[in-house]
Amino acid sequence: MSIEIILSQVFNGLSLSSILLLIGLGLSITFGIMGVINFAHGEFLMIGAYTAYVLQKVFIGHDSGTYFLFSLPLAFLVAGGIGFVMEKSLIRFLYGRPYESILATWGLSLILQQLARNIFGANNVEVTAPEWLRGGITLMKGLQLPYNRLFIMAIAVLCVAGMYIYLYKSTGGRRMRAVMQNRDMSACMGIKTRSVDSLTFAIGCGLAGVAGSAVSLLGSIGPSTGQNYIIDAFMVVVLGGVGNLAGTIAGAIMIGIASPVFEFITTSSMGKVIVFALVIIFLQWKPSGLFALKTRTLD
Amino acid sequence: MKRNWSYIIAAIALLLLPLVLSDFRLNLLGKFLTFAIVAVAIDLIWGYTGILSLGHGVFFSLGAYCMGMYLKLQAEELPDFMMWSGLEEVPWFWKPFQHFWFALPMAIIIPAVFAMLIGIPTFRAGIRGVYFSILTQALALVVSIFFIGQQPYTGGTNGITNFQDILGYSLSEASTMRGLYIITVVVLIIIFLLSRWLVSTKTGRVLIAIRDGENRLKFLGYNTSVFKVGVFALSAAIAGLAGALFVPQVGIISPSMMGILPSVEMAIWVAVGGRGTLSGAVIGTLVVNFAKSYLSETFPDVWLYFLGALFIGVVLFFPQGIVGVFEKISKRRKAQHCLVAGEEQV
Amino acid sequence: MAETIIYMENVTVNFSGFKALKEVSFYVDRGELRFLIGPNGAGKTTLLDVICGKVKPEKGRVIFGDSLDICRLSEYRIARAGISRKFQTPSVFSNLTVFENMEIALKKNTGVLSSLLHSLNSADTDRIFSVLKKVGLKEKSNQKAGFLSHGEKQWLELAMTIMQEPKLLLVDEPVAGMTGRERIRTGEILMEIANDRSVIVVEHDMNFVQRFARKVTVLHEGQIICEGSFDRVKNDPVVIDVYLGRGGEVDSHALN
Amino acid sequence: MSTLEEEVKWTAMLSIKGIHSSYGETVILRDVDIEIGKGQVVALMGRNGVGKTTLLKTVMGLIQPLSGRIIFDGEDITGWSPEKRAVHGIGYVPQGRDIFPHLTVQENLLIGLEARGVKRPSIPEGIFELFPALKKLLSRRGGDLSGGQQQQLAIARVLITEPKLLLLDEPTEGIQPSVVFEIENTIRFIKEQGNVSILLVEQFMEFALRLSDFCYVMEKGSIVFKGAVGELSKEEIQNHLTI
Repeated sequence: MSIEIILSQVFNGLSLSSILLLIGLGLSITFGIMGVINFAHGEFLMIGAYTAYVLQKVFIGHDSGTYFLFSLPLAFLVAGGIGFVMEKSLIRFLYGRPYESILATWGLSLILQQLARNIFGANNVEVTAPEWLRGGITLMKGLQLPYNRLFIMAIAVLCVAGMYIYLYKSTGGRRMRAVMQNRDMSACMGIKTRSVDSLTFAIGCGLAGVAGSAVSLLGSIGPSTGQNYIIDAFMVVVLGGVGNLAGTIAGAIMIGIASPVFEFITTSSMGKVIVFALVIIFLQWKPSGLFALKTRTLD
Repeated sequence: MKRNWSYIIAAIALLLLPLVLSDFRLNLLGKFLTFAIVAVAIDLIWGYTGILSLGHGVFFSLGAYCMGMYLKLQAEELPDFMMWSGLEEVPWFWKPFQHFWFALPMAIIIPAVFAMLIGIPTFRAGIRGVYFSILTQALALVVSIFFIGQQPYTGGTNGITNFQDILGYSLSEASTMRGLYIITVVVLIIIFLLSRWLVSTKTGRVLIAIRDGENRLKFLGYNTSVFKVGVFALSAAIAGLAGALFVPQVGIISPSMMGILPSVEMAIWVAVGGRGTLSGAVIGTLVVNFAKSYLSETFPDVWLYFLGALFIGVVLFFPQGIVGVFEKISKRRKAQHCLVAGEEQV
Repeated sequence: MAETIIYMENVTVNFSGFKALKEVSFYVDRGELRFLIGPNGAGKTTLLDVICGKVKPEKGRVIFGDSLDICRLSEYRIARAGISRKFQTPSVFSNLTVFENMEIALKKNTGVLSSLLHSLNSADTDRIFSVLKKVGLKEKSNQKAGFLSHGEKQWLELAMTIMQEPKLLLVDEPVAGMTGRERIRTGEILMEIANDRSVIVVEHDMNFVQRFARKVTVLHEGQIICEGSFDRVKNDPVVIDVYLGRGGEVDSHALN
Repeated sequence: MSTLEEEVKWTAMLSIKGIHSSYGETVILRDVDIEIGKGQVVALMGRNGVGKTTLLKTVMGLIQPLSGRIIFDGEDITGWSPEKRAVHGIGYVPQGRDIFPHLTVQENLLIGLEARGVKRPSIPEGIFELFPALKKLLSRRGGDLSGGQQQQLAIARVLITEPKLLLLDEPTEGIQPSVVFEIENTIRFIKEQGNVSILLVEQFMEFALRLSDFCYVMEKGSIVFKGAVGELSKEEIQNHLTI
């Protein structure tokens, strides 16, 4: 196997990593801060993807090159907004009940998918990538880095940087970390923990929405688009450990690269089996993920 | 005592239903009863042991594929999908499945062994709670993709279908179907009784203790992971048996039965009926599936909304399921009864 | 009888940067009743956690009996080897009856198959009832453990550890949240258990310690600062400084 | 009802009336009445596990009482959330200190001000006069401090928010003597300022009596003894603190 082919698989993997990272961040934070496993998280990606699609429909004939730049923040707002409403109406009843949250959010995901089917039809739709994202940089013979994938990576880097700055440099992020570390004490300091929860959940959903509009660059999208990524995103969280940025990044890079590489070396179905087996083997070594915090209260 | 009588009446009623129901309805009920067997299996591991497996569709389907291979080899010497994929001969691992005596035990053994292969490393590493659920869900995805990918050996997306007869009885005969129905009822009764016995032994109490305080149990000298692997494997074996009963009655097995959606749906049957009560698992399965067949026939779009709402509703409003609701009502009635009696005494 | 049953050397426990135990060496003899005292956060519970295998130390070694290396064993093997633990908060199985809790604690049929196939013989049942009688729970044997009072749960858990017939029993704050009479009762149960085995007790209540202790070890910020008889410990200037000096718990009359 | 409120409005900063409370299964408060005047330091003593911490948590709103009322600064706050109580002027220093371990000392100090919507908050210099040790530690993580430093940080963190009522849960527990001395001086300083009421839970009797104006003793979830410091006999309290 030639070096170019391997490099291009790794490159493809990194763009998958970027998407998984954007979904995984939200999943990991919601689990870390509220003890809720959100199986409907993939549907927020789907919402983001359809946001890009609708925006394109609206802007059809206009300057189709720039509309896509608007779709990213819009996807963040739409997915985040719907997430906010969901948190207020459903998720808040599931705090600290992970099993129940699995079933209930799974139900939510079914409803959101069916809604998408009724609104946009069951068939997949295409979002045409803007002119300036076609083509790519040719590094060497047989190794081209497509612009759309580079763009997706750039988005992920931006979002993670934004998330980092928010978490560690802003007052809102500080409140979020305080609640994650000690909910009761945060309340005693006057922090409105309930609003922090809603906001956290909304941000997580918003990031998934951004991932969705990025995904629309890679292929057609449909009501079950979110389902294609959610399980891998969960693997990222399991691998990286719950509730921390570094673990999620490491997990996303590992899963993102391993999947296409093994699928390329073997077959696409065999590759999935190998990655799953590797995750299980990895967990023998680090059962609570890469970056689990060792604390005194594990029970 | 009263409860035992209602069980006996329910069992007799199930056995007599072939006299009343149309062949179509009976066949449908037979299918649902195989689901009820899976639900009992899930209840053992989830309701009693507190481990939520979201991968039981895999074990169910593994059992079903074993039986499907047997049925297929009865119908055709070289299965059609193999021919289309250019195979000229039945692969070696298919060959023994032409014998019923091999296929049926395998439908139980293969899921159990597979569950052990998954359970031993995960439980030994101390992976529990939602992490285990997530892993089993990934398992459902991975295995179904794997089966789709192995078109020449599994029939790919279409799965295995076009069967003719089982042990010489034609599957198109109504009498064969009635026989299969009766066998399903009998198996359900046996599995039900077996499970009831299991939870009444010390093992059953250990399982409940694992659910309520696994750490404490370790410090009492129990190797809890062995118990967990054991109950996971048993549960998988029962699910596999259910799958083997499912295939001849439904006439097809495909990867769509092993994916994530059917696996999660199986858990919701148990939740609807009431976790930790074996009868709840059976009742919940029947209720949800009849609702499904009614709704998806009449309003196909509504069904998924309904299912979604069901997931949410059960969790938020009826965490103890149907059986829980009934128990609450009967308790309240009893309490009222006592109150009335007390007042009379005064 | 000065044989060592627990031999702990240079044990350090690290919780992401926070050293709960620092190079602690700690020895307990066979048949000894040892009390561990010290301020909150001194590392008492962590020390018990290390001995029963709940926490694996970063450094150091722990030998049980003649040669059993605790740090290499899983919790259930340590339990089977004869170390039993009573936790601070009562952790009985609340959905099982008192009798069923005792059955689970019985050091017999702990494997999958044996627990499936064997049931209790009459000798086992008699023993369960006699231990339950000892802690005053015989009449409640058919009640679900979840419905017991706080004190009764503590006694049930003590009864369960008796069923385990441990060589070494670790007890964490057995009288916390109990009334005066319950405390005395608990002390008596503990003394009876300690008759023929080694017991390590973590306790805050100094009157309780004084009443029942033979030898006391004082921990402070992850280190042992004093060890000896109760009289020696209570007069140790360092101990008075960091712990007893705070008064309150210690009846000054009792000390004199 | 209104007479009760009016009655306490002018005399007490905090008035607890007939509180029944349960915490998990361990401790239950039975019909507890406590009153704290403006600028008063009130000690609450009792052995381990008699319900002192449960009472503080009930005042803070972390535990909702089964019955009874809590009136703070003239308002009935019984159903309020902890964050609302905090913003209205109740400051809590819990037993384990509960410093945010992964936030720096500076972040720990600022978080209370930020929660009250202060834009661009800064740490008042006065705090470092009270706790000079903290100034050098500003960039350290809260979890890396020693027990004594954490205790000072916990008190400083609350004082910054200028509470009207301070709840202190065993501030001397597990703390070395020199720091205990500093903490005692701090509390005395706060007391002399005269605008903060303090409810001090302690087992260290001498310490508590040196600082407080009034004292309550709890046993098995009920107040069994109360009296103004100076009028009461130490022996009597001692009797309640030992078996």
